[in-house]
Amino acid sequence: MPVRVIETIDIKRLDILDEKGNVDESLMPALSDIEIKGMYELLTLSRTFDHHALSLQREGRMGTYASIFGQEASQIGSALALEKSDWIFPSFREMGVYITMGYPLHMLFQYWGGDERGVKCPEGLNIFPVCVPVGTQTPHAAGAAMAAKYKGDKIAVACYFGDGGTSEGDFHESMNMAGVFKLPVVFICQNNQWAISVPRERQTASKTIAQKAAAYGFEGVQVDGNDIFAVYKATKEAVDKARRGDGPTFIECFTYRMSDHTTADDAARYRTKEEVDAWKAKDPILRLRLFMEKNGLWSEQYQKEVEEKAKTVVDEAIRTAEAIEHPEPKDMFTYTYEKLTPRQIKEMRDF
Amino acid sequence: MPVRVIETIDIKRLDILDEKGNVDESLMPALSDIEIKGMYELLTLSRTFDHHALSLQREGRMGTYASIFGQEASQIGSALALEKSDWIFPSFREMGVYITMGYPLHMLFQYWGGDERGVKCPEGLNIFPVCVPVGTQTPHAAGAAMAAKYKGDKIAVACYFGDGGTSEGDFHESMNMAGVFKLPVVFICQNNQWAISVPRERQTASKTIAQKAAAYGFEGVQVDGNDIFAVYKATKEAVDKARRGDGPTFIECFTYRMSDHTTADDAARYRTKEEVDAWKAKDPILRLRLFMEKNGLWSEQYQKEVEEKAKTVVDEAIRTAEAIEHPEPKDMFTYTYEKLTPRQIKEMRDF
Amino acid sequence: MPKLNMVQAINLALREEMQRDKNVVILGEDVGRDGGVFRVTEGLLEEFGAERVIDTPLAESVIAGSAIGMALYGLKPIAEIQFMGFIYPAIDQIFSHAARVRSRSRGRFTCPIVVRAPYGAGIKAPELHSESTEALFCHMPGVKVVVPSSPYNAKGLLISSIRDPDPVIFLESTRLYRLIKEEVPEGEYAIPLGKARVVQEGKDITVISWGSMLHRSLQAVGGFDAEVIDLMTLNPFDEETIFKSVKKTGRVMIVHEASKTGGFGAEISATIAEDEILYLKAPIIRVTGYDVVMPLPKLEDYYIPTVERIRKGIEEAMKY
Amino acid sequence: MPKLNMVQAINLALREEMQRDKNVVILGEDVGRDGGVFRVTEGLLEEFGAERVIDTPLAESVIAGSAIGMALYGLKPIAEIQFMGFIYPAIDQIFSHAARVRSRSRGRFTCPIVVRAPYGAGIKAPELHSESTEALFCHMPGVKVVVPSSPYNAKGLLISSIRDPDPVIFLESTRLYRLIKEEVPEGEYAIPLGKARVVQEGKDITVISWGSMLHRSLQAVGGFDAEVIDLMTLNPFDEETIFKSVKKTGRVMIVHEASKTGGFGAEISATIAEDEILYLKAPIIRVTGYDVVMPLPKLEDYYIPTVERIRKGIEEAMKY
Ligand SMILES: Cc1ncc(C[n+]2csc(CCOP(=O)(O)OP(=O)(O)O)c2C)c(N)n1
Ligand SMILES: Cc1ncc(C[n+]2csc(CCOP(=O)(O)OP(=O)(O)O)c2C)c(N)n1
Ligand SMILES: [Mg+2]
Ligand SMILES: [Mg+2]
Repeated sequence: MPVRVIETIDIKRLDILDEKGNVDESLMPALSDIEIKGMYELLTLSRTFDHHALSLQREGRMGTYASIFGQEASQIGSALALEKSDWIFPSFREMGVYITMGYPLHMLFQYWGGDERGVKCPEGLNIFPVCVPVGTQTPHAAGAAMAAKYKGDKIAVACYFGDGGTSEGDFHESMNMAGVFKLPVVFICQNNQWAISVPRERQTASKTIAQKAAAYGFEGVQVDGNDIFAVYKATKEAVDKARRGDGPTFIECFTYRMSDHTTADDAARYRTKEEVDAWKAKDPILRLRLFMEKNGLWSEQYQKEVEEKAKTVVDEAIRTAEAIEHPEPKDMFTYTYEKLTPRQIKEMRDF
Repeated sequence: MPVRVIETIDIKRLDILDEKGNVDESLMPALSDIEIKGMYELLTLSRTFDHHALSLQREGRMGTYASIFGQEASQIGSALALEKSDWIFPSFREMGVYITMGYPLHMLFQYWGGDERGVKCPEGLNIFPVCVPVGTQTPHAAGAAMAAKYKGDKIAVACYFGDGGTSEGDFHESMNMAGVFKLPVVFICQNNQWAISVPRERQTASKTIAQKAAAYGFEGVQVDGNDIFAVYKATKEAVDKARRGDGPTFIECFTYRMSDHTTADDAARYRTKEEVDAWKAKDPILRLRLFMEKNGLWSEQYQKEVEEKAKTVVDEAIRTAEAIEHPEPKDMFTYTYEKLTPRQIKEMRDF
Repeated sequence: MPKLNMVQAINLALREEMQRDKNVVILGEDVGRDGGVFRVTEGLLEEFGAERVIDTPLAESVIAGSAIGMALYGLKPIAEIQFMGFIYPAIDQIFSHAARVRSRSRGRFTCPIVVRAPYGAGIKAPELHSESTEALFCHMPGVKVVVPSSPYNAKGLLISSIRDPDPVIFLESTRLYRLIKEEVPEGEYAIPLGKARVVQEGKDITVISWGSMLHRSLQAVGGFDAEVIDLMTLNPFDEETIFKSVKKTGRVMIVHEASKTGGFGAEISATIAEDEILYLKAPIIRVTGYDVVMPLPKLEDYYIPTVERIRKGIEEAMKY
Repeated sequence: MPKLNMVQAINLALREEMQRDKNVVILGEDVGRDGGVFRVTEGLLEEFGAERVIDTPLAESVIAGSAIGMALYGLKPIAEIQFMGFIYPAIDQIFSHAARVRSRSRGRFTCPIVVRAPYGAGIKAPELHSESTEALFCHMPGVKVVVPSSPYNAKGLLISSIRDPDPVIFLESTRLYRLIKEEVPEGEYAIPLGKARVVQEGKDITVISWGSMLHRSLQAVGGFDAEVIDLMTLNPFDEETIFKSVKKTGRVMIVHEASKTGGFGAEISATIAEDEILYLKAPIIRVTGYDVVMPLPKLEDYYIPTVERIRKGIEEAMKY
């Protein structure tokens, strides 16, 4: 159809740190050595947390768990761009975000152990509890952003979800809402190439996920999600833009789920070892280490210290979590409504 | 962010027949004089139907009605590109589509009079009943297309909805499904600039509605929805593509709702007379008449004949509709399930 | 005192609560410039501005879901769903989130939203404009359900619903919107949630109803010494008032517009059959809509319980 | 005859029906390559190909909605919702369309879909993986609801559901999936929808249950002369079998896992209180989940009705 072009949309991709540890200096965000080391330590801590969580689950000491292995840079890089006063709406695979924001580690173990109290977010942080139904947290992000805008609070709202999450109607409705009202939301999609057994290209036919933002009239960008500098930079710019009142941004973090979907899953049923192996070389922690090595920020000794510290912290968190008393059966009534209903009062007599 | 462009999407617009009745010959579809006259007659018939429906409603002889005034070219132009064997999933504002497909007119009056039997689609046509909940027909179109594909039927599925309908989650999920499975669906959005009182630019922030298709990896195109040649051409190409197995297309018909939203609405509360007046000059029937006049296909006499014929047909349909016996109260039980339930059998004793 | 219809009474409640508390905001389809398709929000955009009376895109799930997000952030959003038949796309947000926010976060976050929706048949509207599926929402712990039956109690119950710290589904009978006018005081008065109202005392039979069916019930009880209860809040519902009445009358009839099977009448009946059966002299009668897909206008009047059907129900119970 | 668990029995029913009828197709999240998260569809992709065992994008509304579209076109789609807690986004399609297609089109179009979903608590899964809100679907005329309690009846009921000309919600207890093995014949046998099953005869009390709670009920009745009914189809439900039993025993207890208020136990109780009250010797007891947000695994066992609570219910009824 030889016709007039009335709109052209370019989808961009940001890469800074490559697999060999080299950076594109022109794009490199201003980060001090201490900040870079902080990144490395958070990456290590998160991975340590993750490995321990998987072990606990295997030992029957914890319930079903969704590993973040491979996605640490997407989570920590983006969370580092946020302030504690910002609001965060995670899905269920964002332990790295929680950890980066300073969420008490033992509470995360407690939550995955099947105890609601683990996601009672401490005052001073605004992280909404783990959201199990895929995509359904996106409207909350839009709403909180609308409220913040109305109240004149200069905060940003970060909303996390996966590639699969973009297929849900809620994602669409929320993106659209954010576009119409120019809301201060940063939508962060961790495209880890899989939604349980469904590969990215069977999830949606669009070439990139970033281009979905075109449907809502705001910017979408793809970043290398295993490149913590790129993730950090893209998120920081989006957060700043949100605070300035310039509306929402969509960020596709192109990454990979190295683990099974959850501990209840067996990824070997639907994907090849070769595919997983190919992604090993792209590991987000490895490449930061290579970068640090090249820049004199890394040594064997430092590595040992970082690992040991992480292990100590995680072990301590597990001890704390496991020492917490079992919730009272009556607790299941207490938070249904502000006050117990007459019927609940009768029902509680069973305990 | 100075970064690599990884995808570029162009949104195109098709115009053939302008307001003065001139056509872009290079784009003009091959249509015989008889076909063009057929278009004009259908446009006139549809508008006549519409005016009479509005009168009937005012006189209390019919229920709430959603006028198609101004959108005739979008409806008739697109429906003319379909075969009777194709499947059609309308919303509630597609009387022009029904009429074009040869749906019995009296049944349309019957339906708007509050009688289900009016949308019992006659055999030989595959038009799903009027769909009241906005956007919810889109999944059916995807499903029917999937079934047709599985059965190897070389048909197309046409799915109609409004600009407002694109905000619903179902629209998104269905577009995505159609993209992933390359389904033979033509999504036809009548962007009539309003969803009740919400103007197009408050419905979504994207510059065009056509560009929403970019999110799903298939082509979206905008056409002048008051230009029956453009609508016909775009739909025909999309339908042919669907039949060829080359997947879905999204067509935005850029048009205008000249009436109130429905007979229960008062558009004067939320839009200006000036805006409505500006669209009068763009009338789809007027411009086709000017074209026909220029090409010797139109005369006062012809106009009189066409109008009279339309009036006769519509009057006859109204007579037929009004002569239909009132449905039996028991009818409300009959079609809940294939067989009555024991409880329904008891309940029916009331009648 | 001004005589108001239900539209005006609800409008007044909204206006006053918005004046009182800056955190109260309204969102929904056509609630702003158009003042709502039933004019319930008329004039509010002009008074409170587009940041507090928000015309949203056409998308019920994000209407409910963004209301939840606002509530988490400290606002008191009132979401309008244009007709109850269009609340189904929002059910996931209401059930999976609104109902669970408090419990999930052990009280750190709460969800004080009101979801208003016109409900019920009787205005000869198109398909899905006549739903009365209030029972669905009564089966989701964490959600409250309120159905006013008159302008006066609509205002008082809405004020309580807005101030309630938990999510409330507030259903407004389209048929009642302009049917009755009554004196509605200006200014604050709250009718507590969870309490029923004895509309008329009587000794022979307890007739329990709500919303639009209350009026038909009142028309039908003439000639009987019936105690008529307006339930007003369906979840959590006022067992105490019901039990007291049943103990007195020994006969019960429940009247609702929703279809019978799984309607909220079942819960009331079952509650009585569990706790007060020894006081019963007669079967517990339910007069309800039929177990059919809600018909289009031509058959609508046959679907809705009529005064005659309600009378027959009473007569049936009175045989015992 | 092979002994199968419920997963295997359902898999067998699917396989046989797909072999029998080319119009039977399966769609849902992870139903293909992965064989379903519970392995219910294991091996079907290999046998029937990707056009009949369709891995969909992650979007429940279009899973249900496209199944409807397929059914209109003449297929017999079986849609899997991965867990019942994720059926809520599909409720609009089920209620607004599946339930109404036949009525709306006066029979020109019909909607023979089956929506399968694992339901219920007891496997210590994450939030929203333990829902048992079957009652919601019983309040929508046009929809049928089936809940099997054993491998044998799961197969027979699923065959009937697939062949049924109307939409069926088919709920499979996650706890039962691998708990029981029993003999399940190969080949065709259909257990009719709408019929309950008297699992055990008795004279003193009628215990009505379905799905996973049937087993706890059976464990609890030991020592009582109880008649135990497995309802199997909840909507439309088998009043006749219930009435017959109640007439004999004069006592009724209903056991379900869903929370009490508005649960399907209410409908059964209300039906009895309306039609058979004169035969009752005792209050109608409901032993159910509590009226709370379904707790996470640590408290899950306290939520689910225990054998002890069920026994207490019987003892309570037997006092009369
Ligand atoms: C509404 C809903 N449907 C289904 C599920 C089951 N489920 C849990 S995670 C998941 C896949 C999610 O994929 P994606 O969004 O890509 O996130 P990822 O798991 O890759 O982090 C599915 C289907 C769910 N939790 N919620
Ligand atoms: C799910 C749903 N929500 C709300 C409505 C009420 N309603 C009917 S039409 C309409 C606006 C539709 O706008 P659009 O999609 O642009 O179609 P148009 O009316 O302009 O043809 C609304 C809000 C509805 N029918 N369905
Ligand atoms: Mg993923
Ligand atoms: Mg429109």
